[in-house]
Amino acid sequence: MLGLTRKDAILLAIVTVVALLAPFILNPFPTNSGFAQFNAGYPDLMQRFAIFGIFAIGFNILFGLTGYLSFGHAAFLGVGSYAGIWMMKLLTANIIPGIAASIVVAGLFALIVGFISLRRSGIYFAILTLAFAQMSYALAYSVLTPITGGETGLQLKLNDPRVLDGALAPGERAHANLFGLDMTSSIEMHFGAWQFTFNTGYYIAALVLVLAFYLSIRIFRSPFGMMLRAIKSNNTRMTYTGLNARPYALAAFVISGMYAGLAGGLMVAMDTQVGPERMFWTASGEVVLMTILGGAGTLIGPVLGAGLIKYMENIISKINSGILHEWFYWMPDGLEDFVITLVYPFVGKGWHLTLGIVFMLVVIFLPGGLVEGGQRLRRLAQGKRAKKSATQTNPAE
Amino acid sequence: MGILEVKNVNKRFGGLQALSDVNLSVAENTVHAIIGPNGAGKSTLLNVLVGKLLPDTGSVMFDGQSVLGRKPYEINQMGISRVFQTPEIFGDLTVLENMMIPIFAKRDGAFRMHAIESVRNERAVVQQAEDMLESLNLADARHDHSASMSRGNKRRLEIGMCLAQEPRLLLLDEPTAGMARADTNNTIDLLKQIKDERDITIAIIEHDMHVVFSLAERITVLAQGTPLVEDTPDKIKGHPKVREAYLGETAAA
Amino acid sequence: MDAIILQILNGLDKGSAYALIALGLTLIFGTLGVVNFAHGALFMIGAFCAVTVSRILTLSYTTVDETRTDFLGNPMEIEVPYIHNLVGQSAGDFMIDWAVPISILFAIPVMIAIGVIMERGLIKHFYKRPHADQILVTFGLAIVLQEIIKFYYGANPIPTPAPSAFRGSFDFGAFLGLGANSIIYPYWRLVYFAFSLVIIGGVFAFLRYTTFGMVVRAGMADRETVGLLGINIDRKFTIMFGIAAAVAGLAGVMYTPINSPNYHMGMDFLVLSFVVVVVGGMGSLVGAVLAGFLLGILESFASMAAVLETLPGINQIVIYLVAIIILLTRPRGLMGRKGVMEE
Amino acid sequence: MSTSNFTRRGMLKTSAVAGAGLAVPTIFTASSVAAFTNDPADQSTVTLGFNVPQSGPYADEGADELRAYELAVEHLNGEGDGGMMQTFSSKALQGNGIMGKKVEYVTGDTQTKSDAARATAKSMIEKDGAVIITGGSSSGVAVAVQALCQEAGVIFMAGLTHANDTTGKDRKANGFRHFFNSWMSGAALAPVLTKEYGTDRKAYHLTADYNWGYTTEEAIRNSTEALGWETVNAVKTPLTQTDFSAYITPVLQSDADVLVLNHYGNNMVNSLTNAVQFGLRDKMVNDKKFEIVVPLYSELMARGAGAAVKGIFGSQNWDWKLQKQLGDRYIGTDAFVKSFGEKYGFPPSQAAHTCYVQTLLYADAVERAGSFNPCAVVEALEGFEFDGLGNGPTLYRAEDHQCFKDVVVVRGKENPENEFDLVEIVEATPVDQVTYAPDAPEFGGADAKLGECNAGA
Repeated sequence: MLGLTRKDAILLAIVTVVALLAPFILNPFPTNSGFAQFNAGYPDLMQRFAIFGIFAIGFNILFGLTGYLSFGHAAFLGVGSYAGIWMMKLLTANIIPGIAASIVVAGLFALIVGFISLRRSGIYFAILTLAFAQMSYALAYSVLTPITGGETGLQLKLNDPRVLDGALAPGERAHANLFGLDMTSSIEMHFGAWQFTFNTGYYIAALVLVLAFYLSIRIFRSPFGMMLRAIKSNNTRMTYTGLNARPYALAAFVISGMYAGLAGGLMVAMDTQVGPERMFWTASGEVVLMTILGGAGTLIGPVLGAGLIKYMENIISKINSGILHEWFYWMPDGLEDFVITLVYPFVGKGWHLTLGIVFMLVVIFLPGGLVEGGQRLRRLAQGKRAKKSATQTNPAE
Repeated sequence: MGILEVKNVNKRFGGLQALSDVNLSVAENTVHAIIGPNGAGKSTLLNVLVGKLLPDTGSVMFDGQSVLGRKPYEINQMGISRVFQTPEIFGDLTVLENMMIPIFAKRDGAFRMHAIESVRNERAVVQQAEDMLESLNLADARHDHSASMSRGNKRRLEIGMCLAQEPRLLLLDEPTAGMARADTNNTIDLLKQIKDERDITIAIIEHDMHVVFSLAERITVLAQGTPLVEDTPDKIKGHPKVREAYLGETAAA
Repeated sequence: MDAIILQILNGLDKGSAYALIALGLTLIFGTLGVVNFAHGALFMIGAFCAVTVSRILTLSYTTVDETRTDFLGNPMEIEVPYIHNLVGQSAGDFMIDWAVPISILFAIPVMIAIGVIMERGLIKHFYKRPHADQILVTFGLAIVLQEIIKFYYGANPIPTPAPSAFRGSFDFGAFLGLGANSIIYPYWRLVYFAFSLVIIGGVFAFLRYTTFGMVVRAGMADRETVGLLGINIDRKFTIMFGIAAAVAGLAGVMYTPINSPNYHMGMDFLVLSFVVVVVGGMGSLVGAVLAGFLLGILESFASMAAVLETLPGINQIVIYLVAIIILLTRPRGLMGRKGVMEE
Repeated sequence: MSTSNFTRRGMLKTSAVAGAGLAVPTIFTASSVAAFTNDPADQSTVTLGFNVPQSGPYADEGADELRAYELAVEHLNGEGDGGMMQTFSSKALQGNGIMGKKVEYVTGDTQTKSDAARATAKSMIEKDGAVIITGGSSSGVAVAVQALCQEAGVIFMAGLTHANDTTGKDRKANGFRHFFNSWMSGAALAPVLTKEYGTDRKAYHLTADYNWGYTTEEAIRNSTEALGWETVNAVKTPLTQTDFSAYITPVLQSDADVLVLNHYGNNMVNSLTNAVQFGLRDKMVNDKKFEIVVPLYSELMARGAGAAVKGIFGSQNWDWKLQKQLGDRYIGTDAFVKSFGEKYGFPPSQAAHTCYVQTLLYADAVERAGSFNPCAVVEALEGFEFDGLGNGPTLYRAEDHQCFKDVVVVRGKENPENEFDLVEIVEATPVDQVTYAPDAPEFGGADAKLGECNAGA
């Protein structure tokens, strides 16, 4: 089906179904219950899951397949965002030209950076990419302020030209849209105590995620993908088999840069604002962590890693002492305070601590990332029968 | 006029004259062995042939074309394949995938974007790879990780990968080094089979005289960066200079 | 002329901080092959050793002074450090004043212990794992260490001044006969520079002239062979990790009077020290030190107003630009060894 | 902390769920029922979103803002001593929540990054049903979140943001700033500086290389040059700089006799510490004592810089000693300091003050408008004149949603009595002196438009 093996088709189908049903799946708790805090099914976070999923999928095409560790991929995301918002300011608030420009500009930038950085390998390559990204960040924050808006970034303004769009009616603002379909518009559904939100922007992002995921499966399974894995596995043999590794690696670099640009373009399409800290090295580090956390070189791992980190950032960080008191109100006062004292350092402003601990636990106990966790669960469920087939699993699953 | 012509090649590393005035001619469709004591310059010569090193002076012609200044992958694409002392294979890939890569390289050249169509749909390539594995008796292992194979099988796979490119010249760098006797014999048999079945020139660098005398039609003895003698195996066996320079040393060692 | 000399001084000073951190980082890279993202956190913990010592020395009990009132109008509470009762007021005040140098004594055992625990408890299990896993685990550890410090000390910088004896400036101008006040430089920065030279020299001498150091250097070159000789290289590497941690920690302790420490100062330095190590060349201690000073000096020159007028924003990017140029012209940095961290 | 502040919501809500039972799914778009985003009409509570930095360099400032918000919520709900509600000139607030609805709140971590701040603000709006977002500790975040609130149709009450742009070229109808700005700092500081240091001074600026730095440098330059000072040099420093020695030493060699540090946060702590280390304060240039000026002061930064702040001039939005030292024009200050100090044990920072005041102002505007509708709130706040919130008589100007009030000029105290007593008040510059035209060129000129208020939905 769709040129995929049965196994890949099933994976794609699962991703598609999960993406379509995300508003339900991510909102398992009734709106009024104490657990509603853990609901993630609101438009912004769902959009972020999809966008960072795309970013990580693209990064994995470079890192997971070729083993080249780029520490500057956020630069492509940022450049894509700037290109996108300028299209939306100059041309039209329709997101199509913006996203197209994001991909193209990020791809071109990746071509330049990749062409130079790929002259070196290993840690030297990583530092070269890091240097380019840090320069982009520093310049965007300061001397490029006329183009980037500096610290305060760029947003849509009432007096932007938008030459393709008609004049705005008084009181009207420019909305990011797809042929009139407003990204921010939502339909809400109430079902008993539950509430579900279906957001246009999210579904567009989800559609792009599914397409991006599908494309990445095709790349993984293609001769090109095989060549990329060959680079990672043995560069010497690659060379002495008559293959020029550099253009393969560069192609992978540019493709992953374009994925990053796509993610950046979607970010401004969903939320019409861009600032330079999107390119800071910690943002580049984040996508590295997402990919490793989920499982580098696996198809679904990076998406899971992206989801986990964004979930922690947006959900755990919002649990404050007030919410803890609500949760544990039923305990005797002394015990309640004790439990809260124990839990408090790990939530709210302590969410970074929890994140750090999760990183360490995953890498210590699940060397292959979250995907390995899933595999272990499946093996556990299948019992001994799976033992035999486990040795024969496809390496690029 | 041989398929490989090395003329007046010199290479210095600082104070060490690694190759001095090397002349070598390998005739088409023969097995030509290059032997010599440690430090004789065998590896340096090999690295010059595959483009890893550039000689200071001299010329290296393959089938009438110079290989000097070309990158290793370009030289490979001209028809020279190399087997390494320790098998260089794609350890993270399956045996079948290992075999498909040189077939793609032969078909598509040094770089081509085939990023969409699945490898499985490249039926001709898959078939050819399967056949090759069949002929190497590796078909049963086709879905295994190649890193998990025995050393002997890795060697077979590597030689098979080189053959899959249908090279005109196959360079072997001590192909049986560190191998058990049985594996060595298997490798000799494999190489004999290749020699018999294909139109191919083989140049082999080897320490193991058993291997050399089982396979070679001509032998060049290298000592201190210079070819000492070149002749048939029978003549080499009794050559006094060789005894002195090479076999003598082996006896002493 | 004065301006140039001053910027070289600035560069040496900044460079000594970079070099000290990079030295420990490259020891760990070179000996253990581990990408240690927690190294910046070790620097930060060193700095907080100084904060802790100064807190301990100023640990106080309160007495109430009825004659004065605090901001809410309640009677004023006066804090008296316990150390006054312990060693007398003047000796106590002297110790409080000298808190930073005193912290060195405290920081060495603490940092070595932290390093050894880290290596034995965590890093050891990651020697054979891919660099990606090392990055994830050490990054996680760095976050955890940072958050622990933030939990106890807050996010705001904490002033930790130098002993009052070192608070002034040295007049190089008068010293060199260039005119008084033309080149003055703070004493503490000179102390920091001298201190880093001592530490760097000490580490080099240790590696060069002790058998321990020789084994470690051999291990850096070829771990397996040294292992074959029957030498317990693992134990040596553990100690080496402890030393690297101590070097980073001491760099942190002495840095506190220059800039008030805060919990994320390690992350601020981490990226730069990685750049320094790589520009110096993987596996080369001399390279790391050299690159530290080189980048420090270049950064200082790039921030001169005259330079900025012709090349606006160059101070923002100079280090990265130089890193790119060096890595493109010299494939393995200034003095890198072949095959280290190139895969 | 007492648990009584918090609804036993878990219990109440379980029963609500039981009552709803297995209702048939109802599908509707928000616009068909509500006139504006997150209308709390059918709820007994109203949710405010407190979006402050909880990680990164401004985490402590964020923590102080959060303390103030929690205090404000207590007071709005009629708990505690009521703080500034007793002194506030508008008497619309009754201590029974806002329009009878109990005030609840959600918190988020901006990380001082626009992306993260917008993400948490959006989650508050989309998930938690917040009707207002408030807080923050930098102008980048304030501008980003303000634009978001404009699009989403909720009110934004800025926390600490000092760049002109927030109510200048980036002003928005749904956004309001109580804090003062760069221009006001310049206007307030320049006369004091010339009075203290004379009109014949040569200034050297070090400026953080981003928007806030630019506007602050411009403001101080223009206002000091107008009074006779000369600017000999202005050098931009990277935001990520930690050691400023390379920028300080050229100052020593110029003929400048004043150093202006247009820095904030760690930049300011480090540059000031470095400047003092290099002995600038002990220097005599042009027969005058060398001086250092820090246009925007914060108590937390002053604490971070330690002894280095002694004698350094700067400006503040507010200080906890205002009423004690300058009298009852600044009524409200003591009431606020008292309730804050009794709850937390130390005096509030100016960031805490502005956040507390913003919360009260919002609640009061809702009461006066009789609606949570953002457009009604905007109308109630525009041109609103009030007093009793610690800054003296204040105006929320209609044209740009900037508060106009006295600016406090302070100086680092030579002999602080405790760790919170870091600055002494030099004067409170009267509001007239720091007022500018809404279309001033520094504030985007005639192009800067608030646009129409957006009620969302």
